[in-house]
Amino acid sequence: MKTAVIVFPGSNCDQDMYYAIKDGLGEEVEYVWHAETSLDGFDAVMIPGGFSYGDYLRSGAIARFAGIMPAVIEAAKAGKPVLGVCNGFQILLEAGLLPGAMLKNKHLKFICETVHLKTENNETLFTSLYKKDEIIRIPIAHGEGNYYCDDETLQGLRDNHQIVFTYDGENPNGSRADIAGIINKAGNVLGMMPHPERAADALLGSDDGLRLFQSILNHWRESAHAAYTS
Amino acid sequence: MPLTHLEPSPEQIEQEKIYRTMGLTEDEYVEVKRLLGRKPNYTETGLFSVMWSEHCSYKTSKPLLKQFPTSGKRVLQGPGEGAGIIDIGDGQAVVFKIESHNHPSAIEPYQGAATGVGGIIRDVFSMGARPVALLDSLRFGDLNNSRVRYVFEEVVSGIAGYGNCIGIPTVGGELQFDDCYNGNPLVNAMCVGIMNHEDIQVGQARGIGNTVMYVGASTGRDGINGATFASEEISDKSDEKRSAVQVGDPFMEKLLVEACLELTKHEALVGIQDMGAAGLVSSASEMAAKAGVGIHMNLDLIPQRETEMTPYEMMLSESQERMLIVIKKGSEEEIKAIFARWGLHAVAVGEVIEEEVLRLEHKGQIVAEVPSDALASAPVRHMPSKVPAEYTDNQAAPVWIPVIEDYAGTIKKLLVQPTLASKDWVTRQYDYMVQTNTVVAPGSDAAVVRVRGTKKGLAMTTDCNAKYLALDPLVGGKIAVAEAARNIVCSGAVPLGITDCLNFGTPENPEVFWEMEESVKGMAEACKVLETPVISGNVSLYNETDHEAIDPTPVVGMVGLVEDLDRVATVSFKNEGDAVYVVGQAAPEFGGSALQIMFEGKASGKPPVLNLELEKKRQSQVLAAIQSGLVSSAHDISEGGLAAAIADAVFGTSLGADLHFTTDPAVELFSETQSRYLISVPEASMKAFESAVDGAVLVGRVTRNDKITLEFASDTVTLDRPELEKDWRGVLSCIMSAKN
Amino acid sequence: MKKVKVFITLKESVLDPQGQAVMQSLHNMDYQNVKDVRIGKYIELEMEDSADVAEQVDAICDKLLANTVIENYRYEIEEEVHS
Amino acid sequence: MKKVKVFITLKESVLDPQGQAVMQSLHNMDYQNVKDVRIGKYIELEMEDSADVAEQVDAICDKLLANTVIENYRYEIEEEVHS
Ligand SMILES: Nc1ncnc2c1ncn2[C@@H]1O[C@H](COP(=O)(O)OP(=O)(O)O)[C@@H](O)[C@H]1O
Ligand SMILES: [Mg+2]
Repeated sequence: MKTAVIVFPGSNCDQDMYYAIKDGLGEEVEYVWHAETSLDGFDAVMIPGGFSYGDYLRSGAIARFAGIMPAVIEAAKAGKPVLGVCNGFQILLEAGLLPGAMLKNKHLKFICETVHLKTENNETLFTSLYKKDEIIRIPIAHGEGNYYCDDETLQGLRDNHQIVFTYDGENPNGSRADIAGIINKAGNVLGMMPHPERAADALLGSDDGLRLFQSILNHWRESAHAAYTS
Repeated sequence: MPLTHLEPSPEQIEQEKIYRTMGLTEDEYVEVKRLLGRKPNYTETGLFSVMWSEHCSYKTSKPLLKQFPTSGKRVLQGPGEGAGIIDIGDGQAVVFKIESHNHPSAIEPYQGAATGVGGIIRDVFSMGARPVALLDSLRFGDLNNSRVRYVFEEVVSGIAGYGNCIGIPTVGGELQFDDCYNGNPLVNAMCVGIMNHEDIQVGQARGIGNTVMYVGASTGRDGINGATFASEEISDKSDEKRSAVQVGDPFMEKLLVEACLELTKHEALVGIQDMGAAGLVSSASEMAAKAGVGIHMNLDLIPQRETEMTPYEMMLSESQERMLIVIKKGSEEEIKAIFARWGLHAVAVGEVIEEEVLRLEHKGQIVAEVPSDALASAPVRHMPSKVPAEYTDNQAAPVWIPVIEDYAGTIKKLLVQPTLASKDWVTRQYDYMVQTNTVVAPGSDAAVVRVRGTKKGLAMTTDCNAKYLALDPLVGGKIAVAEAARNIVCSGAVPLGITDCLNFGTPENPEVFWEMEESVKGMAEACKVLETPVISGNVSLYNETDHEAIDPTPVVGMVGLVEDLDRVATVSFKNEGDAVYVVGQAAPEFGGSALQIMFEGKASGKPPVLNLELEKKRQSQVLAAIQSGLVSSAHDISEGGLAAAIADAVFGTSLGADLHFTTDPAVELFSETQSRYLISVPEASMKAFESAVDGAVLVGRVTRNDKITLEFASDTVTLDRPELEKDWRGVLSCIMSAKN
Repeated sequence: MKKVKVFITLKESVLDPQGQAVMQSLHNMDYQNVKDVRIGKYIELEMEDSADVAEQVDAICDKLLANTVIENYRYEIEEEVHS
Repeated sequence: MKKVKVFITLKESVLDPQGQAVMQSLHNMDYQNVKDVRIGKYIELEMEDSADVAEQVDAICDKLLANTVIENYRYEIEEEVHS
C-alpha cells in the first residue's frame, strides 16, 4: 500500500503521520506537496494535523484552496481511503467532504492530553480492528475541535452510522453529541480530532492508534485481492 | 519631506547631548568619536546606542561571565554564536540556548511571550539544527492581583500560540509565583535542536564580494524604542508609529525554519544569523566583525512594510521572523528558488567588502559608515559592588525551626501553594507531543525527547530557586546548577552542559551587582565540579517593580543524554511492593524553604548547605543505578521537601505508600536539605541498589491503595491520595477561572 | 480604490463560547446590565475599482472569509478617500 | 435595550499576519485586485438602557474588549428595536 501524506505550508504533524505509516505500519509512504495536482499511484491519502497557513482566519479555510485539493476530492470520490486528522479534519469540513464545522473549544483554550475514545462504529475500513464500543487511548491537541452541525445533519450522521468515535468520559471541547470523528456516507473519508499517529508507538505512551492504520492496510489487501480474483 | 532631514545634525547631537537620551553615556560618546575620528550622525549614534546597550553588548556582565567554564570534550561550539553545540555521538549534536523576554512580556504579555519563543527558535535553527523542543521558565507575582493573572494567562497563551503553531513541542519549564515579580514577570524561553556535525553553520560574512541577502518578513517600525528616539522635531508623527509592539507570526517562522534548513544543505551558504534584538545592525555588524570584513548594504532594497522608513528605523527595527544570510556570489537565483518554494522572498541587499566597515547606503547617499568591530566592542563597565545589609542579617539570624501540630493539614496546605501546585493548567495548553518524540512529558523531573532513529534521548530541564539566591546568591547559584543536574540524572541521563539566563535588577545598584557576582561565582563553581560547561546564555538586567529589584533569578537550562531509552526513569511509583528509599539524610534546613515561605510569608536565614563533592558522587551513583535498570522511579527532593516528593510519586497513579521513619517528622518531611532523592526499587534489585548507592535508607513500600501512611515515633500521618491530588491539580485552574 | 468592510457573525443558532466568556467576565466586573455578547470578525479589504466589486466581495466571502455553515456575513463598500 | 456594535482593529503600524495570509490566499485565488486586508473583531453587545451607556462601553472596551497596546476600537450605539 502506498500512502500520500499531504504537506501544506504550516502542516506540522506531517512527519508524525509519515513515521506512523513507515515505522509503525511498515508500509510505503510519501510526502505530497500542496502545490502538486495529482495523487495518481497512491492507495490512501492522509491529511495531517498542524496549522495550515497558520490557521489564520479559520482552521482549514485557506488550505481548502490549495492546488492538491481537487485531487484529494477526486481520490475521495474514487473510493480511496482519505483520513484527515485534527487540522486535516478541519480541512475536510471546509472542503465539504464531511458535513459540519468546527468552533473554538468550549473553554477557549488549546488543550493537549490523552483522552479516551469510544469506537461507535467498527464496521468501517478505518476501524475494523477495533471492537464495537471499545475504549481506546488517543492524544488530542487542538484549540478548535468543538464540532458543530445542525440537528438535521446530526440525525443524518446517526441514521447512517457516520459517527465513528466519541469522547468517553468528559468531553474536552464541547463537540456536539461528544463527536470525536465522523465518516462520509460512502465510508471512505474519515475526519477525527484525536491523533492516531501519536499513538502508534508504545514508547510514547499508547499504541492504540496503530490498529487504525492496520485496518486501512487490511482493507487495501482485501480489495486488492478481490480485484485480482475478480 | 523625508524624515531624515528632520534628524538632528552631528553638532546638535553633541551640543544638546542627544546621545544621552539615546542611551550612550558621556564616556561612551567620547569613545564613539574616537573610534570614528569624527562626530557620529544621527543614524550612527543610534547604531552605537543599541549595540552598546547592555542587552546587546553585555558590557556590565562580561567580566563576570568569564568565570564560567565553557569548554569540555563534547563541546563543539561554546558561547558567542546563536546557540551552543554539544556532541551526542554518532555524528550528531544537540544545540540549545535560553533567552529572556521579560520586558516585552510586561507590556504586551501575549506578543511578548510569543516573540520570545520565536526569537529563541531562530537562534537554534540558524546554527543548522532542527528545533525539537521548547521549555519555558516563568515567574509571576501574586495571583490575587488581577493584572498578574492577566499577564500569566496571556503569557501562557502566547507561548502556546507560537509553539503549537510552529509545531515544536513545549516539553518542560518552571512556574513560580512571588511578590517580587508583581510588576516584572520573568519569561525565559529555551529551545533545543538536533543536528549533524557537518551541517554546523556560523554567523560569519566571509568571502569578499559575496552577497548579503535578507530573508523572511518585511521590516516595519516594530519595537523601536521610544526612549532612544531623540528630538521633539520628529515626534510630530504620531506616537503610534514609534514603539509599535512586535507581533509574532509563527506561520512565517515555520516556513522560515523549513527554508533555512534546506538552505543549510546548500553549498552556496556562507553564513547565517537571525535578526534578533537590534535587528539589522546587530546581525550585519556581528557577521562582518566575526569574519574580519565589512558589509556594504543598500537600505533601499530592504523589504519594508511601512512607508518612508528612515535608515535609523530600518537598522533598529525589531520586526520578527527575519534572517540575514551571506551566500557565494552568483548563486542568488538558486537561493531565491529555495525560499520561493516556501512562499518567501530572499532579497540581495548588499555585499561583503574588504574594508572593515559597515557602510549603509540610502537614496544614493552613504548615511552611515562605522568600523564593523567598533559596534561589537562596547567599553566594558566595571561596576562597584557592596554586600547588602540583609545578607549579613540573614547570615547572623538564628536557625528557624517550624512548629507543626497538624502534619497532614500542613502537607495539604503546602501542596496547594501555587508554586508547588500541579502545572497542568499550563502544560495542557502546550502541544508537548507534536513531532512524536516525547518519551517523558511535562510532570516529571526532566522531559525526555527521543533522538529519532537511535536508542538515545535528550533529557532537559530548567531550574532556579530564587529564594535561596535571595538569602545567599553564592550558595543559591550552586544549588540552581546542582538541582538542574539532579533532575537530569533522575531521568536517567548524563548532564551534558547548561545554558543560563541571568535575570537581575539594576546593576548600577552595588547590592544588585554583588548578587550578580556571587551568583555567577556559585554557578561557575558548580559547573566545574559537575562538569557541565556553559555553552550559551543570556543576561536580563533592570528587572524591578517600584524600584525594588526582583530576587536574583539566574535560570539554569540543562540538557542531558540518555544512552538507552529503555532505561529512562520518571518520578512516578510503578509497582505495588517496590521498596522505597530515601537517599541522603535531612538536616534542619528551612531557610528559603517552601514551608518557611508558607508560614512566615518570607524567606530568612541561610539556604540549605550544598556540598558539591557529595552532590557529584550521589549523582553518579544514582545515575549508574538507573542506567543498570535497578530502579522503578527516581525523584529529587527539592522545594517542599520529602512531603512534596512523595505526593509527586503517587499522583497520577493508583498507588499509595506505606513509609516508616525514625527521624524528626518536621525535618524529614519539609526540610530542603540538598542532594537527596526518593527512589523506588523492585524487590529483586534491592541488594544491588543498596550497594550501588551510598546513604540509601529503606523507608517502606509502594502499596496498591489510595493511602499515604507516614509513620514516625511520635505521630502517624495518613493522607488520602485522591483527595490530596484533586486539590493539588485544581488550584491553578480554580484561581484562573475565578477571573476579574 | 474601494474600501470594503466585511462583518462576519456567528449564526444565531450557533453557541458562541467566546461571547459567553466575555459576558461572564463583564458580569464579574459588575456590568450586570450587559445581556448578551456575540463575537465576530471585522475585515477591511482594499480593492482596486472594477465594475463587479460587489459580486467579487460576495464570492470572496462565500468561499473564503465566512464559513456559511456557521456564519453570516454582510459588507459595506466605500469609496476610498486618498490622503 | 441598546445594541452596541464594537469594531476592534489593529493599530496601523502593527503587523497583521492574519490579514497577510488571507491576502496571499486571495491572490492565489486570482483576486489580484485586493491590495490590502486587515482583520479585526466585531463585537455586538446588548445592554440595558442607562444614562451612561457610552461611558460604560468606553470602559468595557478599554478594560476588556480591546488590547489598547496594539488595538484601536470604535463603537456605535443603537436603539434596539424589539420584534
Ligand atoms: N511553565 C512550564 N512549562 C512547561 N512545563 C512546566 C512548566 N512549569 C512546570 N512544568 C513542568 O512541571 C513539572 C514540575 O515542575 P517543577 O516542580 O518545577 O519540577 P522540579 O522541582 O523537579 O524542577 C516539570 O516536569 C516541569 O517541566
Ligand atoms: Mg525535580
